[in-house]
Amino acid sequence: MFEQLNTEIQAGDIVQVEGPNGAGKTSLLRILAGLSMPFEGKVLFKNQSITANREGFHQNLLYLGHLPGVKGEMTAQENLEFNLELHGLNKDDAEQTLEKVNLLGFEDALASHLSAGQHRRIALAKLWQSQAPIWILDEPFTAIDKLGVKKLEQLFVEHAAKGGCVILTTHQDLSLDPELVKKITLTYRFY
Amino acid sequence: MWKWLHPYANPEVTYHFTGKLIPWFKYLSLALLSVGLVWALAFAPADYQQGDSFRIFYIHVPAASLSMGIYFGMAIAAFSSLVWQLKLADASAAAMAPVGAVFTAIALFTGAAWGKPMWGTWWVWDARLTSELILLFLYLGVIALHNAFEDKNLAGKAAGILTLVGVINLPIIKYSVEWWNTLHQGSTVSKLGKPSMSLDMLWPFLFTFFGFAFLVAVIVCIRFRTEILARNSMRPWVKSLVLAESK
Amino acid sequence: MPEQNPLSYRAAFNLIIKRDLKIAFRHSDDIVNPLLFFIIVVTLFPLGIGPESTTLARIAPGIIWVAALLSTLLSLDRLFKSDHGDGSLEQMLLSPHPVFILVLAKIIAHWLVTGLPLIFIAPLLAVLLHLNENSYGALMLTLALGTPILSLLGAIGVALTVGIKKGGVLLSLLVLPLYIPVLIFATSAIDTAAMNLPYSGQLAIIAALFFGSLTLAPFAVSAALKVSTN
Amino acid sequence: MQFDSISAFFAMGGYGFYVWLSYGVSALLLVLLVINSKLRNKTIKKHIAQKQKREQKLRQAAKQQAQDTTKNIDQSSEKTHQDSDAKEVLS
Repeated sequence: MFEQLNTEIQAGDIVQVEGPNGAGKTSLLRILAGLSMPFEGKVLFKNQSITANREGFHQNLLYLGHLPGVKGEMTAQENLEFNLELHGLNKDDAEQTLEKVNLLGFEDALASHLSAGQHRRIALAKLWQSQAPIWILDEPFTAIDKLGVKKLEQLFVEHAAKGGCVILTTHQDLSLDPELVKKITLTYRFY
Repeated sequence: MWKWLHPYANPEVTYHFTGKLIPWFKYLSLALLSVGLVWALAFAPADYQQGDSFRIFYIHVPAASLSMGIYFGMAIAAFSSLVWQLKLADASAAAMAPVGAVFTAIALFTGAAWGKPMWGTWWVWDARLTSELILLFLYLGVIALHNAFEDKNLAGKAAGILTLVGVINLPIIKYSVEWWNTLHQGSTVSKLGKPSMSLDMLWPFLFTFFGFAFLVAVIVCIRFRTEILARNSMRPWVKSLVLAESK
Repeated sequence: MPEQNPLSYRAAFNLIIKRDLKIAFRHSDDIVNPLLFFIIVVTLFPLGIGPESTTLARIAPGIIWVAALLSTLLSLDRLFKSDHGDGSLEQMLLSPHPVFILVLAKIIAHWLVTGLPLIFIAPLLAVLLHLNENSYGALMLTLALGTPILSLLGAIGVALTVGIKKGGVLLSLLVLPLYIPVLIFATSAIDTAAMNLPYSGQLAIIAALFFGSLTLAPFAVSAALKVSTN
Repeated sequence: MQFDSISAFFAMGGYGFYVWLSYGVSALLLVLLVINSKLRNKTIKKHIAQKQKREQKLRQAAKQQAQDTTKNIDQSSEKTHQDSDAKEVLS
């Protein structure tokens, strides 16, 4: 896996982590989010180790992994409301937010009846309400259509302009201005 | 505060250091065990009540106390690994678990073989045997959890948590089993207790006890070194060491 | 950017309990199946041992408690498994709340849907087993104090095995030895009650075990979950 | 010596079977444990040596490729192993 990575990510950055399968993109994002422990080295947030100030860091973090974290037993709206509340956000606007991710009419459908793309959109919906400055998104565009991708990219730019930062992996090329996007490239080494 | 530990927290230094310790432990253990076992089998007096079956005592009791001791050692290692993130402590706990399990098995087996002539049956729900059996389950749980994880670092952490939970539970289990045993006394005739030992019984006991203890040290060192190699297989020092040895 | 307003501990606790109960009731066979298992295991014993009432009465406390242990073990799987499988566990671990609060809420929700029904159904089964009349109070009290311990200790085992593919059998190996003290003191309390003797001593020990595991288990579970999601 | 003869020593006052069984099984278990520990040590070393050989082959293949194509794409083969520090500063 990757070795010798030393970067600083600042407010307003959109960072794309690139690399072939198995290079450790997901591992890197999980380490950055504090889910995995790096074998060596550490992650600092505001010059403080993220494990030392876990709650403070997580207040500033929104992470979306491969799995959408949507419960089949709850409706789309209930899922979003729970997610919002868990992160200390207002749940009253959940309905409008669902509309923004094109789930109008599916609010009361049990998530188990919805498709994978719809699950991902439920998970992504909280981006629209998130006030956390750091977004870490692992393949946010999987199962999302072209229009949805455009909307998300627009959202990332707005978020960065407001002083947030976005760290993401994707197999698709971002259609954003290359000036805006920083890249971290991981290479796979067998030895 | 943990500065003095620093050189030993380096895997390479520890690997070579334990390598130097092994021969010392080995010869000490061999000497103590050969003297102790011959003494225990041939020269120690027979117990006036239990006769020569008492000679099982010289392995049963050392094995039983070492099986408990190794578990506590594992718990200390697990604690330091979780609190101070000492990766070597993880490796040492992993090295101790199988050794502890074998000694628990020995204590159980010798207990049963001693019980047969004393109680007339191989197994009696005696307090000490029962808690030894539960200790074996705890060991097997730790070993099984260790084997269930691919990533040995994660395995060490998970097994460490389980060991700590177990060590908190161990006194409670021991107490509850003893209490349960006195409650249902009826069946047991005599317990495998330590009789007031005369000196000519104490000396061979001490010899076998320390002989087994150093044997534990030897085996744990061997396994510990294996664990260190397995966890550091990507390190240059391990590579050159393996290269040098294979030539 | 504005700091967001984190939920208070109690609000986070309530949020998780409400969610877990909602999911449990919509997936109600998860509640019903362990309960049916409990009933079936208990009814198998008279068939295997014979219907003689004195024998049954003698072993009734042990049977009910062992069946309770096994049915708790059976239901433990759903405590973290589905949340781990669909990624919601990650989201919870990444929320700005202390993990032990969330874990405690999940364990209590689990006990409400699996432990509590056992307490209600146990007297019925005690009738089937001809349990001594004096023992009913002790049975209910030991179950009320003891089943939360089973959920708390069991949660440690599930948290350790949730990332492992075939964790089911391993779970029982890890958890059952830890259940032994509860089993010993609970059945002895019931036996003592049958003899019309005071059993407050045993009950006090079970209560101590309960408070001990209530304070320590959530931390062990949080540590174990961090390892399992790594 | 507590025993008058060798046969008395083996008989152990009638408890011979249990005494020798205990000592025998204990010795067997300990010998097995020692053998297992030593074997594990050997297999791990063999494993590491094997892996190293494969790495060497890969490294050579990479070098060959670098020589064949004048463009030196794969620079990573030159890199030596250094301690990693995946350090990331967010602010």
